[in-house]
Amino acid sequence: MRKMTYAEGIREAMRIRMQEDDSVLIFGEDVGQFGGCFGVTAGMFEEFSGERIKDTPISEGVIIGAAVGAAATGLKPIAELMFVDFTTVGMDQLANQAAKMRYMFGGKISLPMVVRLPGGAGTRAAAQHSQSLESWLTHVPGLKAVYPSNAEDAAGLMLTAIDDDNPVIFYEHKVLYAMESEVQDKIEPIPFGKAKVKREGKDVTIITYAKQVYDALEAAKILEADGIDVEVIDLRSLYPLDKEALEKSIKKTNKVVLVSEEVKRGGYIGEIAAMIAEEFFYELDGPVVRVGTLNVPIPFSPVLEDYVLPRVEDIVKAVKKIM
Amino acid sequence: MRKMTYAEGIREAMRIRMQEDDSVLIFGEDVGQFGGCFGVTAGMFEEFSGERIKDTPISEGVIIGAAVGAAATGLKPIAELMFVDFTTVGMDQLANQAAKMRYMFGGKISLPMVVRLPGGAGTRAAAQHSQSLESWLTHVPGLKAVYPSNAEDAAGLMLTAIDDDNPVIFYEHKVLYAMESEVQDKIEPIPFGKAKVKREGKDVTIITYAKQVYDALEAAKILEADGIDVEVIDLRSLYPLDKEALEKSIKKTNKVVLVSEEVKRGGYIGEIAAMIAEEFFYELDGPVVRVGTLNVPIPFSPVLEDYVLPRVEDIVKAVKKIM
Amino acid sequence: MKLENEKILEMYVNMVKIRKFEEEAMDLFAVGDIQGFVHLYIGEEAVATGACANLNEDDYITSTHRGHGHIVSKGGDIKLMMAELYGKKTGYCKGKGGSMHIADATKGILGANGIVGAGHDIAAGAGLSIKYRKTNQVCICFFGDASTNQSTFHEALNLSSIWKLPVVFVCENNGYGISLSQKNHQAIKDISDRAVAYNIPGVTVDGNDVFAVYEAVGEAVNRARKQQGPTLVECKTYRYRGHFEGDPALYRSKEELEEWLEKDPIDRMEKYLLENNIASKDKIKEISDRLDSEIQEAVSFAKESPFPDVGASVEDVYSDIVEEVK
Amino acid sequence: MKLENEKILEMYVNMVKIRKFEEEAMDLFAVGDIQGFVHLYIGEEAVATGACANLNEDDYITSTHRGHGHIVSKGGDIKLMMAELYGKKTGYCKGKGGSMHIADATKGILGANGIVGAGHDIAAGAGLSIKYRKTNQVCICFFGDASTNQSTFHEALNLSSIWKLPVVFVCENNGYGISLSQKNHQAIKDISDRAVAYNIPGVTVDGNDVFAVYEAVGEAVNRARKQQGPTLVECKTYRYRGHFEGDPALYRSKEELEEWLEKDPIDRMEKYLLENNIASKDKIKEISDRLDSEIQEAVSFAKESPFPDVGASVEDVYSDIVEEVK
Ligand SMILES: Cc1ncc(C[n+]2csc(CCOP(=O)(O)OP(=O)(O)O)c2C)c(N)n1
Ligand SMILES: Cc1ncc(C[n+]2csc(CCOP(=O)(O)OP(=O)(O)O)c2C)c(N)n1
Ligand SMILES: [Mg+2]
Ligand SMILES: [Mg+2]
Repeated sequence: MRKMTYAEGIREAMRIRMQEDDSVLIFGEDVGQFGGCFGVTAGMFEEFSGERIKDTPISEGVIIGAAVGAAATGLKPIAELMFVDFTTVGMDQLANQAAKMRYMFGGKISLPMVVRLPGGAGTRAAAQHSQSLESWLTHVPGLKAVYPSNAEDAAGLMLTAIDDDNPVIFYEHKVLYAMESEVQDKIEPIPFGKAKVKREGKDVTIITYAKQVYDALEAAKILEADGIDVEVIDLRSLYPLDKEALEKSIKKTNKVVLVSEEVKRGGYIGEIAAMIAEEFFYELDGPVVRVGTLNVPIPFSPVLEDYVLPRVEDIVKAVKKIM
Repeated sequence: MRKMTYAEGIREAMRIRMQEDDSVLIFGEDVGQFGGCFGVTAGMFEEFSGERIKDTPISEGVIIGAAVGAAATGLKPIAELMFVDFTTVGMDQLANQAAKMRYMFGGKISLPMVVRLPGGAGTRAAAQHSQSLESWLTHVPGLKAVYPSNAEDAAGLMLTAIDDDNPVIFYEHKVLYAMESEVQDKIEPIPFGKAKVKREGKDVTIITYAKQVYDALEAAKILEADGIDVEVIDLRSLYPLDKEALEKSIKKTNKVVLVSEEVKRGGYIGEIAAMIAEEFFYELDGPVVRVGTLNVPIPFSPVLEDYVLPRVEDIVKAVKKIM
Repeated sequence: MKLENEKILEMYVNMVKIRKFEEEAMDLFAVGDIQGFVHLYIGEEAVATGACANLNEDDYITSTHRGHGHIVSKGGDIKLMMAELYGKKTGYCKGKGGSMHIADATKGILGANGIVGAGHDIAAGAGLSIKYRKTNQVCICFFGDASTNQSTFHEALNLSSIWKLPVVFVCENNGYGISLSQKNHQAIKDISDRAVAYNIPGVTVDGNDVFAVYEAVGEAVNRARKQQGPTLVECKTYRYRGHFEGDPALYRSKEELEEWLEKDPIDRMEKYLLENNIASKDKIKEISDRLDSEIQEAVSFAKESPFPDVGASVEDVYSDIVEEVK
Repeated sequence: MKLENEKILEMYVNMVKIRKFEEEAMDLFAVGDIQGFVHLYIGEEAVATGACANLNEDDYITSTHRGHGHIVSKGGDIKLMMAELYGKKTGYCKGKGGSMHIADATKGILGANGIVGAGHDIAAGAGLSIKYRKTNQVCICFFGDASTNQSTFHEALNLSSIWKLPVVFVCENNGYGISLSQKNHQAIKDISDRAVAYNIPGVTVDGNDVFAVYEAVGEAVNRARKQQGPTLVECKTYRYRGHFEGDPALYRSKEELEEWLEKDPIDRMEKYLLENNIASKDKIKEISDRLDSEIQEAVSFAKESPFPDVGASVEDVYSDIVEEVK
C-alpha cells in the first residue's frame, strides 16, 4: 500500500497504459508542459514527449471531435476539457457524434476514447467554472460515465476507461485532486458498474458519489450518535449503474437518501430515485429523499457558495426526515 | 372558435406580438422566404420583411448567442434552431450565457428571449434529427421550458413566452405541426406552470406532454374497456412545473404513470417521478412507472423507430402493471 | 499531369454510377419506398469522383448529409447502400443509419453525417491519427459551402494547420445552404480565401470539371502525404435537385439551374471521351446498361432483404452492453 | 488626428487607475481577502483605454475573464467592482458574480465572461440590436488572441460581416492563451489576417501605444456608426502577471517579460505627457495620489460592506420565480 492523491491516481493509471500501449495519447488545453490546469498531467510531457501529450488551442469542439476521429481510426485518445462547464462547447461532438456513431453505423465502428471532465464547486470559481453536470451525458445512450471519489478508484476506473471500447466520460472533482488516500501497490482495473459500500448500516441507505461520499460519511458519524445506523454507497460508476448493490442495500434498510452536487432539479440522482420508486417501491418504508445543490447557478460569494451546496447538515436533516 | 394547426398556432402568436411590438423579431436558418424547415414561419417574411424575419448562416452558436446579446440590449428575439438535436451546437450560449447572466449579474439584466426547438421522432430522420431533449435544459436554472400539445396551447404559451422577461425554451413536436385543433377566436396568453387535465379519471394518473398526450388518451380509452378510469394530465409547462395539479390528481388516484418521448434514462419525467417519490410518497399506492423511449439513439429503419418509441400499448401495459 | 485512359474511364463510370444510383433513389423516395431525409448529389458528381480518384483503399474520407456520391467514390457497395436506404437488416448499418449515416470503416469511409460540420472535426482526428501512427494515409474531408460558417470548420482547420495534419478539406460549393444563397450566408466569393486564416494553401476550381478537381485535390493529397499539412480546395458546383427530396427549390431561378445544366459534369466527360477516342458511343451505352443492371440488382437486393428484428434496436449502442428491451 | 490635452490626460488617468486597481487586487488576493479566479490586465491597459476612449456612455462593450480594464475604461465604478471581488452584497452583482462576471447594463457593459469566446456572440447580438433599433451606438468586443481559435469567433465575425453589424472586434494579442504561445495555437502571426475570411477590414497596431489603439479603433467605430460594418483590430500587447493569480508563468522567459516591461504603456504615456508639457511631474504625482486614495476608499467600502444574506442565493435566477431555500 502507498499513499497517493486523487490527481496522482488518475495520472498513474494514464502513465501505466501509455507505457504499455502506444496508441494511447492525451490532448487538451495546457495539458503539456503546464501540466494541466489542475496539475493532473504534470510531468507527463517530459516522460512521453509532446507527440503524446498534446496542447490544443481553445477549441473544445475539435478537442472532442478529433478524439472521435482518432478513436475511429485506431488510437485510444484521452481528451481533457479544462472544466466540465465547457462540455457545452463540445456537446455535439459528445452527444451526437461520440455517443451515436457506433449505433448509427450498425455496430461496425468502435470508439475507444476517454473524455476527462473536471467538475464541482467549492473553489469560488462562480457560475461558469463550478458546475456538476452528470445528468446531461448519463442521459445520452452510447456513453459510459464514471466519477471516482478517491485515488484508488480514480486509478482503477481510469485503467478500465482506457481499456473500454466505448466512449467513457471520466468526471473528476476539483476539490478532491489534492486529497490523499491509500492505493494498492499494483493498480488494477476496477470494473464499471460496481458500486462500493463505504460504510455498512442497517437503518438507511445513502447513495452518493464523488466528493459527497465524504459528506455522507461525516453525516453518518453524526447520525450514529443519534442511534441511526447509516449505510453509505459510493456509486463510482454512474452508467452502467450497479442496480444490484442498490437493491441489496434498500432491501436491508428500506430507506433511501440520495446525495449529489448537481443542482437538484433534473440531476442524475433524480433518475436513480425514479428507478427506485419504480422498481423497488415495495421495499420502501418512506419517501426517497434527494439532497443536491439548490436550483441556482453557483454564486461567487463564499458565503453563498457554501450555502447553496449540499452540506453535511443537509444530509443529516434529510435522513432524519424519514426516520 | 376556429380550427388551426399546431404550426399555425405558433405562427399566429408570433404574428400577434410582432404586430404589436416592434422589438420582437425572429431569426434562424431558413426562417425567411423558405418559411422554416417545417413551414412554421411561412408567409411571415412577406408580412414583416427580411429585417424582422432574418435568415442566419448555419451557426447555431451565434444564433443563440446573438439572441442573448439582442435581448440584453432591448429586443425580444425569437431564435429558431432547425432541430432540437442542434441544441448541442448552441449549448454554451443556452446553458452558460442565457441561463446564467441574470444571476451572475445580480439580477440587473433581463433576457426576454424565446428559443424554438422542434423535436421528436417519427419522421424516419434517424439518430441526429429525432431526439427529444427536454431534460438537458430543464436541468439548467435560469431557463423556463414549455412544450405544447395542441394549437391553442401552442399559441397561448407562445404569447406568454414572448412576454416573459426570462429566456424561455419553446419545444415543438414535429409530428404535431400539421395537426388541427380548435382555437379560441381571441388568442390569450396561457400562464406558465399550469397543467391541463385532458381527461378526468379516478384510478390512475398519467402525467405526460406533447405528442404523448394523444397516446395517453388513446391508452385511456382502451383501459376504460377494462374498467380502469384514467386521468390524463398534459403538463404543457415543464418548468415551472404545476405541482399542485399533480398533487391533486395523485391524491385522488394514488397511482402514477409518466410518459414522454425522451429516452428513459435521465429523461425529465424521471425528475418528476423522483419529486413524487419524495413529496407525495405517502399518497402512492404503487410504483411510479415511467414509459419513455428505449435507451438507444433513434434508429432509422421504420420498424425499429416505431418499436423504440413509447407506444399506446406500452402505456396500457404500464398502467396495468400497477392496477 | 497525364492520366491513363483506363483511369479516365473509371472516373466516368463512377460519375454515372452515382447519378444512376441517385436517380433511382429519387424515384424510390417519390413512391414512398424510401423514407426520411434524402439529399441528392446529382450535378456534383465530378467533385467526389475527382477527389477520391487520388485515394488508396486505406485512405479516409468524412462525408456529409449529402453523402451517396462520396461513398460510391470511395468504393462503397451500392447494394449495401440501397439496403440501408430501405432500412433493411442487410444494409450498411443494419438499417439503423439510413441515408444520412452510411459508413464503411473497411473502406476508410468515416461516415455520412447529419450534423452540418461534424465531419471537419472527425477528419482532423483521422489526420491526427495518421500522423501519430506515421502511415502514408490521408483523409479527405468533404463539406458544403454553408458548412464553412459552422464553428467546426474554424476549429478543425486551425488545429489541422498548426499540427500539419494530412487532411484535404474539399468544399463542395454548390452556392446554397438549403434556401440561403452563398452571398447571403458569407461575405466572400471564394471560400478558398478562408485558407489565409490558417496559413494554409487554398485553391478554387471548377467543380464540374472532374480533371480540375482531380488535379487540385491530387496536389493537396501529395502535400499531405509529404507531411506538409492541410489544404483547402474549393470546388464550384451545383445541385440540380432541391436541398432534400420534397424541396421544390423555389428560392432559385430556372435560368440559374439551366445555366448549370449546360455545364453538366457527366455530359462534359462524355464529350471528352468521344472526342479523344477514349470510349465509343457503344462503349458508353454498354457502361450505362451495365450500371443500370447493377443498380437494379441493388434495388432487388434491398427490396428482398428482411427488415431488422425489433430486438436489434437495443444492440450496438455499446460494444458490450445490450440495453433492455420492452 | 489631433487629441485635446484633456482627453489625453483622461486616458492617462484611466490607465493608471486600472493599474492601481489591479495591483491592489493582486495584493488582496495574495493575502486571501479575494478568492477564486483573478486574471489581471496589468501591462495591457492601453488597449481598453484607447479603445473605450472612442465610446459614448450608451455604447456597448463585451468583456472577457480578464475584464477589470475594460470595465474601468467603460466607466465602471471601482467601489462596486472591488466589493464584487470581495463577494459582498454591495458589489456590482450582489456578490453573485465575482471578478469574472462583472457587468453594468447602465453603462453598456454587457459583462465579463468566464467562457472564452462567449463575448463574440453577445457583441454580435448587441450589434444586431443597434442596427435593428437604428440608433447610432456601437459595440466593442474585447477578446484575447487564443480566443480567436474558438468557434464563436468565426460564427460571430461571419454573422456580423454579412449583416454589417456595428461591432468593433478588438483582439488583445498578449501572445499567450494561458501557457500556449501564439505560434503554438495558430499558424498566423497577425490575427488581423483573419479579417479576410469575412471580407472586413483588419488592422494590427501596437497595443501598448494608447494613441495607436485610439486611432485604429476610432476609425473602426466610425465605420460602424456609418453602417459600414465590423472591423477587426488587433492590438499586440503583453500581460506582466501569470495567466491568473497563482500562475508563476514558467512557460515564458524572463527576457521576454523584460523586453515588454521596456514598452510599458503607462511609462510611455508618462514620458509623452512630460515631453509635451501636458502634465508636470507634480500633476502626475497628484493624479497618482488621488487614485491611490480612490482605490483605498474602494477597498474600505468593500471590506466594510456586509456579505449577502444566504437567502439571496435563491433570488435573481428568474425575474419572477424565487427558488426554494433549504
Ligand atoms: C448543425 C446543423 N445545423 C443545421 C442543419 C440543417 N441542415 C442540413 S443540410 C443544411 C445545409 C447545408 O448546406 P451546405 O453545407 O452548403 O451543404 P449542401 O446541402 O449544399 O450540400 C442545413 C442547414 C444540420 N443538419 N446540422
Ligand atoms: C470555453 C473555455 N475554454 C477554456 C477556458 C479556460 N481559459 C480561461 S482563459 C484561457 C486563455 C485565454 O487566452 P486569450 O483568449 O488569449 O486571453 P488572455 O487570457 O490571454 O487574455 C483559457 C484557456 C475557458 N474559460 N473557457
Ligand atoms: Mg451548399
Ligand atoms: Mg492571450
